[in-house]
Amino acid sequence: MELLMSIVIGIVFSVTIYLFMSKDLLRVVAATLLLSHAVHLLLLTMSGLQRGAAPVLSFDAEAYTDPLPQALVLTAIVIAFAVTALLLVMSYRTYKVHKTDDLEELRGSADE
Amino acid sequence: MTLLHWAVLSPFIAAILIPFLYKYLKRIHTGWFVLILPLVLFIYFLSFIPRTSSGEAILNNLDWVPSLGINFNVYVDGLSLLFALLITGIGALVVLYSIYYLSKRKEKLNNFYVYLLMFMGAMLGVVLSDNLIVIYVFWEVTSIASSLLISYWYTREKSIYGAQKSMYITVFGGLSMLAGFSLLYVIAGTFSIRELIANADIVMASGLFIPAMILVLLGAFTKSAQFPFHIWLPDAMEAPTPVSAYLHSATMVKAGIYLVARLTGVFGGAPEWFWIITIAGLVTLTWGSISAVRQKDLKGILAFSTISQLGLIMSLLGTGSAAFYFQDGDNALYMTAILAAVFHLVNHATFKGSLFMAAGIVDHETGTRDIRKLGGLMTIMPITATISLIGLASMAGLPPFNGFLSKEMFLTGMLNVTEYGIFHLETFGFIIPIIAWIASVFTFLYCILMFSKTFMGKFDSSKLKVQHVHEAPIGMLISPIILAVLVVVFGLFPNLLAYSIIEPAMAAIAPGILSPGEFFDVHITHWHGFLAPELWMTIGVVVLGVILFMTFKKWENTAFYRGERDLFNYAYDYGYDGLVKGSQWLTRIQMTGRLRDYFIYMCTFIILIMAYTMYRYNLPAIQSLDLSPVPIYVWFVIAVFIGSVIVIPFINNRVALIIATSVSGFIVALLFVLFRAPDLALTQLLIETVSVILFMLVFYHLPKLKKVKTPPKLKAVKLIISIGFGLIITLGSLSAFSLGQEANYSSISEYYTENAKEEAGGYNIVNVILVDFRGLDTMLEVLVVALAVLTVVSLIRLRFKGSEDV
Amino acid sequence: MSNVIILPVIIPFIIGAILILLYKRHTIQRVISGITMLALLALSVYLAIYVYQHGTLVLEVGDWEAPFGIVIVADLLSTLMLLLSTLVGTVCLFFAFQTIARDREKQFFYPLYLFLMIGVNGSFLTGDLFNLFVFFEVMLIASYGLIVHGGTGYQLRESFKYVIINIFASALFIVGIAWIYSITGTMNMAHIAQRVSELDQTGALNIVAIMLFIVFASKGALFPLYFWLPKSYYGPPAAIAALFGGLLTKVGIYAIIRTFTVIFNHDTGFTHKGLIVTVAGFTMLFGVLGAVSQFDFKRILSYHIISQVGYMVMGLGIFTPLAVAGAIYYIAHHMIVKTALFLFAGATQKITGTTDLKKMGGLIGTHPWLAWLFFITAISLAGIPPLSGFFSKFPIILAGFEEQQYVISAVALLVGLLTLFSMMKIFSYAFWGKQKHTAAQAKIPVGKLLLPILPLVALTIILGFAAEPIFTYSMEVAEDIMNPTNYIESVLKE
Amino acid sequence: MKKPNNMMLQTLTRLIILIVLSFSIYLLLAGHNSPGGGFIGGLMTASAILILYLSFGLNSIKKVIRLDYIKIIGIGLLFASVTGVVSMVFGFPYLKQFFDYFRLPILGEVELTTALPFDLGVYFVVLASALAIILTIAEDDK
Repeated sequence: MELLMSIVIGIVFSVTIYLFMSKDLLRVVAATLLLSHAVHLLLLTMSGLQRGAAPVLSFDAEAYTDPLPQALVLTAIVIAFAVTALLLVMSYRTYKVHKTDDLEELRGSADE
Repeated sequence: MTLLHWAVLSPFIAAILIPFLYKYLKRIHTGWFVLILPLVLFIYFLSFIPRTSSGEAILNNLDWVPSLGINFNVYVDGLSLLFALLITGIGALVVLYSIYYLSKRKEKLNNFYVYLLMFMGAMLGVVLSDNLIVIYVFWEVTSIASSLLISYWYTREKSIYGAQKSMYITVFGGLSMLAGFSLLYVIAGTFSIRELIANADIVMASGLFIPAMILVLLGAFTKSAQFPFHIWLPDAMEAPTPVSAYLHSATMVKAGIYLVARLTGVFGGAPEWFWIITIAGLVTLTWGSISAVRQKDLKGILAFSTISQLGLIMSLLGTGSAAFYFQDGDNALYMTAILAAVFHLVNHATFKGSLFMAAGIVDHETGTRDIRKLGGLMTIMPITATISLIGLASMAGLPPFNGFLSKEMFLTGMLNVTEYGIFHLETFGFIIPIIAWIASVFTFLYCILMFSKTFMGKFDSSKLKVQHVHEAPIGMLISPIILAVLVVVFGLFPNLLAYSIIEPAMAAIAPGILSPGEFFDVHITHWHGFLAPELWMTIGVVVLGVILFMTFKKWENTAFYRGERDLFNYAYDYGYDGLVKGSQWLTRIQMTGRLRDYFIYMCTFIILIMAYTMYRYNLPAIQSLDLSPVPIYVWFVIAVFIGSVIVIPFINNRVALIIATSVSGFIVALLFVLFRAPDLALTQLLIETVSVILFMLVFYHLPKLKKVKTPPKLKAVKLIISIGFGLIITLGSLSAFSLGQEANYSSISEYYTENAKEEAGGYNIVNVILVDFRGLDTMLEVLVVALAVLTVVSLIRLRFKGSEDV
Repeated sequence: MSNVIILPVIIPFIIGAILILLYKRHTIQRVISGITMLALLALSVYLAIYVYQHGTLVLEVGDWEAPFGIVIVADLLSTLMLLLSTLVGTVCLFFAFQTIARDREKQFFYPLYLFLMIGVNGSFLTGDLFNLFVFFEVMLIASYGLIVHGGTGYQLRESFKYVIINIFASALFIVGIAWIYSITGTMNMAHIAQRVSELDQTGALNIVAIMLFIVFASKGALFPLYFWLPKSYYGPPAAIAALFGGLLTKVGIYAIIRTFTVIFNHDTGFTHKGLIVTVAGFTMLFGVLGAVSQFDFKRILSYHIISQVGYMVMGLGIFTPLAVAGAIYYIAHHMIVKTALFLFAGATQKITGTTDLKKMGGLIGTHPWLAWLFFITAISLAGIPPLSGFFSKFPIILAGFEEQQYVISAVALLVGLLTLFSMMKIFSYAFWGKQKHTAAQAKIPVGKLLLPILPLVALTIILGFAAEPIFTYSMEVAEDIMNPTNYIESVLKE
Repeated sequence: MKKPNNMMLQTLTRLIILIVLSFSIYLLLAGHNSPGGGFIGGLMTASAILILYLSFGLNSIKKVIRLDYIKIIGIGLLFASVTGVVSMVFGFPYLKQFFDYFRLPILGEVELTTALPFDLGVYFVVLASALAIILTIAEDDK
């Protein structure tokens, strides 16, 4: 499954990079969301998938899946959420101030 | 710290005091305070003459940065003493002159004297240090001080231009010199000149010898205004005249000469050293003297004449370096050139100093330096005229002035070259004296021109802005008179200097040539006899020079004479513009302001470098992966996931876009469940929900998505880059994963599983990790959330226009 | 005792939280944040001395033994960086007191400021890779907050790009962490280093090394990952631009130095002498050419950050003790000088109301102190001796020649000249020439503004003249970090 | 946001909120032993309160809940950081957690841990953050 997930994550990365190169604020913001999904899945995948029960000791399993990446991903998810919220508001304010969501028009002048 | 160290540093200390003296003792011209220092120093350095003339050298050590091999070791021998005397002696005269030249009411004297003292200290440092890096340090300080002095009248465009030009060119030279010094260090493991000279054979044998030499010479040539780096010197004439007299003729420009002389012991004897310096010197000599003829500005003439004279000294040092090639033979043949170099160095300082001061007086009294406006000043300013006449005659090489003596010796030195019998000189060495002779003709010509245009002819007050032109005040005349007297005295009694100053300097330039206790024969005579070719060459110079002067009217209107500006200035100006324009172009194409371009550049870089690494190391090297099985339902979930992700770039409806994005988020939550991560699934679910709410709130206001019309070419680029990037991530992950399985390290997680209950009192390992094992992460993660909120709130509430604060 | 080393993180955390509670009252926020920064400065001085005398300090947070819990490690390099960051932070804060608008102070300026310090200090101190990521994020989000603080159109536009690129880089950081974890099964840097050194395979490790290099390089603004920097630094007020100019990129550089000395030292021929040196060369060149192209005080300085960062990385790439010591010296020099220069830009803007050089002129006549202090700092940046700039560039270049890296050394020298060129451009446009500001503007006093900058100018002079002790110290730091067993042993207590 | 005045909805909301709130408290407390924790609990509570805002309207709730969420964030941060300081005061490394089991009447054996105030801090910050962000944006709408 790790092989499959690596490929899936690669695909998500491709889509993300493609979206990063688009012209609308919204697409770029969407790209950041997808990107965070991709890396979180990657972190889980790289430690091996489905090799035991959920890491709660009361389940009394023989083996548990690696809990550390889960904890790390949890932290990362929260951070990604915070960043997304900030980014959303920032792009919203950008639109309000510049009256455009077109990154082509948000280039700024050449001499800057 | 010895007295010598204090002597070098004393100008800097004085410089710190100047602003206070200027501020609190306004009634006395600050220059009077300044004058004390060079006088005292001059006398102090005079006291070294007995020791150096007996061949002794004084070395006082002081550690500065010993771990980098940088030590402030002061070294006094004949050569450094000669320069120290020049710096302090001319320095004293220049300060005295400046007291009358610069008005204490109109000028910012504090700035002027601070710069001047900084320069004096730095210059002393250059000539008195034994350590190359310390020399470099002081070297750059002289560049900075010189630029500041050039820009002294900082509101003038030309001053700024000149200051920058001199700074860039000399600092450029300084940096290459530093590179050369570093190479020397790499070769010999020391920055000490004495040790380098002692290890000259190691240096000579190294493959880095030539690069080191060229780099060091670049430094010397830029500083000493050698062709084609001389272009900064004429523009440096924007500085107040005392500065021109001091820095740009007597001292700073001779730092390059000093360096070449000093390092002759290291590099001398190599044919490259001989040729580069000789040719550079001769070309500079000729170019300078021809260009000087074209100048209309008194200081312009003097600037080019300085360039030309520096070239003369340089060429002498070059030819003299052959002495190292014949260490055992009769050295008189080669040492004549060195003798001439040292002697001319002194002479040039005297006559050029007096000439600059005279030019300054003319400028000061008439308000112009343009020789087309001047004329007939002989009767109005008789003393100035006499000073100029002495100086110019000496420069032109006429007897009985000191310039005549050193010029003769110069010709002898150049003639000797044909007899060297090395470097194929016997065949085409004859060109060298011919070039020298031609240059001397032009030197003679511009000397006559300068004198006749300024002092002879008719006085026309209508061309001048100043009403009553009269002779300068006596104070201003003292310094040039002293220098003119010296010109005469050294001319009549050259042997005053011969054994006290010149011979020790020669011995310092050419270490190891003499056996201990031996001295060079430096008896200087006026008369070499009728058969001496030098005499006939001088006569030829005078004759041809006079002819050219007589016919001057004929070629006065030629393009050659009217074009005042040196060709190489255009190179500098185009280079300057080209640098700015080129860098603007470079910056424009990369800093486009387009996020897309940034990603194209960044991702291309990442893909290339990762792909190269993978290629280089044959990655991913997958042997046998231990993969967990993929149940059917996972295939299904993943198919939906990929579908929801891939569709996103094609969506042109913002609501649909948001929905598709959040669907993918929810599927990730589902995947977390499948991967047995309940906490993650729960968190992801909640966060996705809140995110959707946020999305909806915010994008309620955003405009509809436009249909994207991407040009096919761009689309292809985007596709290639994004697919390439995805591939890199996949391949990289596989390599890392397979290496992980190969390495088979046990994860630190095992510790958590074992200890979660007993040591941390919790069953949910993930939560225990979060709040206990890695509690710090969580604490900071919460901080991140808080920060995001603070930012969001400030973003909504603060709406500046851009001029509220700085 | 070792608890002390987490105080640079905890103190701003708690004080920042308290300032949130007081967010409507600007005076008390000022007093508290000012005292806090001074206290942090004193603390980091103490820490630097203590660690210098007694050796590396390690704190196992939560009392969990080393590879399992998070460790905070204060070694020579960390404490030096800490000292510099708090110094820069203190100076910029005191400058901010006098320049920024009141409204900012009521909109969490001080909490954001202190939280940024947490991120920076923590990044220097942590010994755990994932924890480093978290500290990076703290720093970054605080920086997003500060860089867009005020919300002008320009700020929003450029901050958006800044944020996006940083999000991208952070995502790659997690990729790197995932790969590292997959290979070594641990997050503790010393433990990673130990396990990595036991592997004889280099290929896949280099993939990870390069991924992390890319991540840190984009935080450190190396070629060609610096696009977020030049334009975004123009937006915020001078105090913030100075803080960012002094601190942020150096955190990335610190991370590169740390990881590429402790962990990835197995294939230096490829990673250090090949990749890093090449990247450093381009970084220096492109950065300085950017600076040459600009005619704006702040923009020139922003581009210079890039070129200067190149020198530090060059020192690491050459990878001899001399070069690394030079890089460390350079970091110290750069943080001091760059901060000062940005603050000078602020002071100039206070007088002239602009940062456009073509609209300035003749400031040396009306504000000589500003002019001369700027001049000293500017030529120090350009590497003119005997100021700190020279003694930081020189060891790197010398080491370059010693290691036969002639091209990069030549580039470094050339960049020094071009730096002088662009600095003189500022000086000649703004300070020389005819006075372009009004008589009223000429009377604007800047003495109080210059006061916080004075220590920095003094330091660049002292770092030059007293180069010996500083260089010996850098040399000790360099030898310490180039011998990672010290680090590994003190963390893992083996 | 428009103000809905549907009695049914409001009654239902009250019920839902009660359930959600108690569930979120459970999640907060249970986090150490089964899935849950301060973060999840906080978000849960936030969504409950959001539902409150949605069904009763922004202004009416504002009158009832007079809280400055930003200050709650500050308090939450203090909770999270000061717990660790306590262990420092006693000479232990920062953030050392302690726990013990107590027999209490009625409840039986209960585990008390210093991780709880820490988690509570997390809970406060997350709760207040989610609300502050959404409400600030919502207010800006007007």
